[in-house]
Amino acid sequence: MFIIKYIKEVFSGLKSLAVGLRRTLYYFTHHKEIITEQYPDNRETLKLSDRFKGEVVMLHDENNEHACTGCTACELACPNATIKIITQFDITPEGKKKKALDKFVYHLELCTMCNLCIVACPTDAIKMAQTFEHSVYDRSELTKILNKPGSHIRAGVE
Amino acid sequence: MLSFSDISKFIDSWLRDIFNPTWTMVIEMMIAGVCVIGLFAVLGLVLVLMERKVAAWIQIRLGPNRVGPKGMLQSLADTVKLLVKEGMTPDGADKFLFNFAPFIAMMVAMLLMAPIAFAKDFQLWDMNIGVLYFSAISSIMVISILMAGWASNNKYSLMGAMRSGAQIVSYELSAGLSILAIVVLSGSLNLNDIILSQADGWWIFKGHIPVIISFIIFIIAVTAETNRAPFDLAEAESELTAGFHTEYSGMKFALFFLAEYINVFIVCAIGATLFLGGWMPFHIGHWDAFNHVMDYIPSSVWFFGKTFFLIFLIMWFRWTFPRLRIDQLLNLEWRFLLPISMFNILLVTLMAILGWHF
Amino acid sequence: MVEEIGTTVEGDVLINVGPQHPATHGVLNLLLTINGETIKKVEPHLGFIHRSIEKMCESLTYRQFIYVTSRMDYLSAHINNHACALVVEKGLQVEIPSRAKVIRVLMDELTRIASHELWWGAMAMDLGAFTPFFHAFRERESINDIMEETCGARLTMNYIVPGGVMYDLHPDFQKRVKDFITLYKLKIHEYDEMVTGNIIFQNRMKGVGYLSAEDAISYGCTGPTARGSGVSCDIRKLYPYEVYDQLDFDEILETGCDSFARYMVRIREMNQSIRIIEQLIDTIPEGDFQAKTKAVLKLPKGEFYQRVETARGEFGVYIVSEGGNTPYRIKFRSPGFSNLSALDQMARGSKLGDLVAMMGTLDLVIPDIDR
Amino acid sequence: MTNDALKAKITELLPATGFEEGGQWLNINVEPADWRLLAEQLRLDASLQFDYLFCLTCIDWKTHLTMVYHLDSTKFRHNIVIKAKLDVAKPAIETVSDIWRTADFHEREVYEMFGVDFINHPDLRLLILPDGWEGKRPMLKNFEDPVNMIRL
Repeated sequence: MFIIKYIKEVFSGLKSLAVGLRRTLYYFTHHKEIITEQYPDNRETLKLSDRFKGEVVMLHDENNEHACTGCTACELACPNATIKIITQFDITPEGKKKKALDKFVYHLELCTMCNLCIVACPTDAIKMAQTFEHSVYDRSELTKILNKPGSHIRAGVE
Repeated sequence: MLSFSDISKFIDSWLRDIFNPTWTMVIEMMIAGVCVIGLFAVLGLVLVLMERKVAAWIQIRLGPNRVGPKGMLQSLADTVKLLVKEGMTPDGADKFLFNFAPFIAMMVAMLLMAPIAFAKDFQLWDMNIGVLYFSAISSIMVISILMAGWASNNKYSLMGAMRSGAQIVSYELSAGLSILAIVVLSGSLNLNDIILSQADGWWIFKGHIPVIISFIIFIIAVTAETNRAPFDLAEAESELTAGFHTEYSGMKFALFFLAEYINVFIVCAIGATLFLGGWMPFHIGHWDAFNHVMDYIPSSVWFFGKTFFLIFLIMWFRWTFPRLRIDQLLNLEWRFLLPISMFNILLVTLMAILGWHF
Repeated sequence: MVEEIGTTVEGDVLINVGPQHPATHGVLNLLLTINGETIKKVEPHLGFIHRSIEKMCESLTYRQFIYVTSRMDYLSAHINNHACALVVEKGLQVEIPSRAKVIRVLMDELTRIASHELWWGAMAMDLGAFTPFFHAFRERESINDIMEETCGARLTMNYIVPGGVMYDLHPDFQKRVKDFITLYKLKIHEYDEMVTGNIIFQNRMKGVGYLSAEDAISYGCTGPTARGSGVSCDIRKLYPYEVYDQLDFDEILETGCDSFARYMVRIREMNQSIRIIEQLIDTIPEGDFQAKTKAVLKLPKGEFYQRVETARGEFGVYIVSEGGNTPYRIKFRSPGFSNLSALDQMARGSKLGDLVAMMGTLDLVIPDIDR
Repeated sequence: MTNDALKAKITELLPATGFEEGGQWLNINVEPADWRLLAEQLRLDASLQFDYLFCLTCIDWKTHLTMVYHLDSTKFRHNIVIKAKLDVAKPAIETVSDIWRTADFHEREVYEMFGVDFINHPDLRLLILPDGWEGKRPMLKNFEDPVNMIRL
C-alpha cells in the first residue's frame, strides 16, 4: 500500500507540473498573446482617456481670452498649495477698478492630480490635460504660469 | 562535404608540414584554447539572449528588441556594461578568495569542455573515461560557490553557499546514477563509444523504460546541480537577495553569470550525448532513404540542435515553476530521486547482464 | 540596538530582511533571528515610509483629506476613499443618491480584484515563479484602464468624494466592465494551472504560517488573513454599508489556518467580487451621482467611526470633530498594521523560505502599515 | 446584546462608570486605574466576550489625553468604546497587550506618538519613528518641528 501511495504521489506531482508546463508552452508559442506596449514608438496611436488627469491647464480661446476671474477658489481647494493666484486691479472701460488675474502660478511638482481645483472652479476656467510626459532637466521648469501672456478675461464671465 | 573534422585534419596536416610534432602540439593546443574561449563568449551571449527571449515569450512580453536587429546585440551591450562597471570588494571580505572564486567557476566550466564531442571526430580530448571526468570535474563547481559565499563576509552569501553545498552534494548522487544507467547499457565510459553505440537509435528512443526514467532524473538533477530554478536556492533572490553572489559586481559577477550558462550548456551537451545520441543523426530502422537524408545534415547541427533543445527544456522549467524550499529540495532528492534511480540502476544492470537490451 | 533584545544562543544569526530586499515589496525591515535556516524570531521595524498622514489630515479640510488616504493602501485606494467619504457623510447626515452608492460599490469591487491580482502575481514571484506576475498584470491592466477612463487615474483616483462620486460614469463603463468579466472568466483557470495546482507551490504553502482562529482574533487580523483561519470578519456582511446588504455574495471562509488557506480565500474572493459586479452592472440606477453638499463641509462636534472592508481587511476611519472644517483628530485603523503584528507568531520555528510565503499571503502594503 | 443590557452588565462589573450615548456605539468612561480590571472582565465574561480590539488610539485634548479603545465581540457582534482620561504631563495606563495581542503594536505606536507610558508592556520601544525620537511626542497638538513639518 505504501508503494502504491508513493507512486501515486509521484505521478500526481508530475501531472500538476506538466499542466503548468503546457500553459507556459502555449504562451511561448502563441505570440499574438503578447501585450507589450512599445511606449515611445506608439505615441501616435496611444490614446489616453479624455478624463485622464495629467496636469492643470487654463483654457484660452482664439482671442487669447480665458475665463479665470482670480477668485482663488482653486487655491483654497488645493490640499498641497499647488496653485498660487496673483491678482491685480484692472481699469474697466467705465473707469472702475476691478480685480483681475495677473498670474496663475501652478506648481506641477507639488500637484497630486486630485481634481479638486477643477471641481471648485466656478467658471470652468481650468481643466485637466491629458499630457503625461512631464520630465524636465530643471525643477524650476515645473513651476508654470498658466495664463498666456497678454491674455484677458473673456467678456461676460463674472 | 566540409565538416569540422575535415577542417581540424587539414589544420593538423598543414601544421605538421611546417613544424615538428612538439610545436604542432603546442600550436594546436593554443588554437584549441582560443576556440574554447571564443565559444565561451559566443555561447554566453547566445544563451543569455535565448533565456531572455524564452522568458519574455512565456511572460507575454517581447523581450529585448532595441539593441541591434530584433535585440540580437542586447547581451553584447550588457557585457560591455558589465566590463566597464566597477568591481567592488567589500570591506572585511577575504580579498584573495573573493577575487579568486569567479575564476574557479570559469575554470571548471572550461575544463568541462574537454570531453564533449561537438561533431563527428571533433573533440578536444577523446579520453576513455569521459563520463567519469565530467562527473568529477563538475563537482568542483561547488567549491567556487562556497568560496564566494564564505569570502563575501555577508550572511546572505554564506547561507546561499551553504544551501548550494548541501544541494550539489546530494544531487550529484542521482545525476551520477542516471548517467551510470547509460554507461551500463553501452558498456563504456568513453563518450565517443557511447555515441557510436547509439548508431541504430538513440538510447531514449530504444524503448527502454529505465532509460526514460533516468533521463527524467538526469534533467532534474542537472537543473539542481547548475543552480537553476526551481532549484536556485543558492541565489533565491526573494529570500537571500542574490545568494552567494550578493556582493559581486561588474566583471566578477559576469564571470559567475557566464559560468552558470556555460554549465547549463555543458550538462545539456552531456545529456544530449548520453541520451540523444550526441552528433548521431536520427535514424529509423530500415528506412534507408530517410536515414540518408538525415545523414546529409551535418553532425554539428545535430549536436547543437539536441543540446539547445535540452537547454530550452531547462529554461522552460525556470520560467514555469516556483522555487522549492531547502528541506523540500533535499526531501525530493533523498525520498524520491535517489530511491528511484537506485531501483532504476538495478533494473538496467539486470537488463545488461541478461542481455535483454539491443 | 539589537543585542539586548531576546536571548541569542551560540549559532544564532541576526539578519536584516529589508528595507531594501526583493521580498518585502517596499521599505519594510524585518529583523530576523535565525539559527541555520530556522527562524527563531521576527521583529518588524516600521516607519521607513511613515508620512504621519494622521497629523497631516488635521490641517486639511474634509474635502481635501480624502486624496491623502489613496496614498496609504494604494492598492485599495478607492476603498480608503470610500471609508473617508462615508465617515464624513455620517457626520453631515447626508443621504447620497442610489446611483452613487452603486457606482461606489462597483469601484470597490473592481479595486478588490485588481488588488488581489497584483497580490497573486507578487506572491508567486516571491516564491520564485516569475511568469504569473506578468499574467496577473494583463487582467489588472484592463481594470486600470477602466479606472483611468472613468476616474482619470490608474492608481490614486480620488474619485469618491463626500456626497457621492466626483463625476458620472464614463459612457463606455458598462461595456468595458463586461469585457473585463469575459477576459477574467477566460483566464482565471490559468491561475489554477500555473500556481494553485502546482505541487511545488502547494508544498510551499500548506502547513506554513499557522495562525489559529483565536490568535487571529487576538492579533486583530482581518480580511483574508483572518478568514483563512475561519474567522468570520467580512465587514461587508457583518456591518453592511452602501448596498452590500441587498447583494448576494458569500463570505469566503477557509479553515486551513495556513498560507494556502489564505491564498485560497483571496482567489475565491475574486470570484465573489465578479459576482457582485455582475449583479450591479446592468442595474445601475439612473439619477444624480452626487448629493447636494455645501462648499465648505463642517462636521458637528462628536466622534465618527466607519469600518469598511478593503482588499487587505478591515479599514477604520475614526474622526474626532470639534465642529470646524478640519478634523481635530483622525485615526486610520489600517489592516496591514494588525496583520503584520501576527507575523512573529506565525513565523517562529519555520524555515527562511517560508517567511516569504507568509509575507506573501499577509499581502502587506507598506504605506498602509506605516501611514 | 443591546446597549442597555451592556450598560447594566458593565455597571454590575464596575459600578463607578460613566456612560455616554448618542454616538454610534456605547461609550464608557473609566478611570485609568480601573481599566485593567475592567478589560480582563470584558474579555473573559461569558456574556460579553469582547475578544477583538479593532482600534486603539489616543486623542490630545491639550488639557488631557484620552485613550480610546474600540471593542468588538466576534461572537455576539456588539461593540463598545472605552475612554480613559490621562494626565497630559505624565500619561500612564496599564497595558492590555496580554489580553488583546494586537494592542502590542498599537500601544507602541501610541507610546511614541503621544508619549503614553503603558505600564507592564513587555516591549515598549519605538516602532515607527527612528532612533532619537524618544520622548518627542510628535502627535501632540503643541509639537513643533521646523525641519520636518511644512505649514501650508
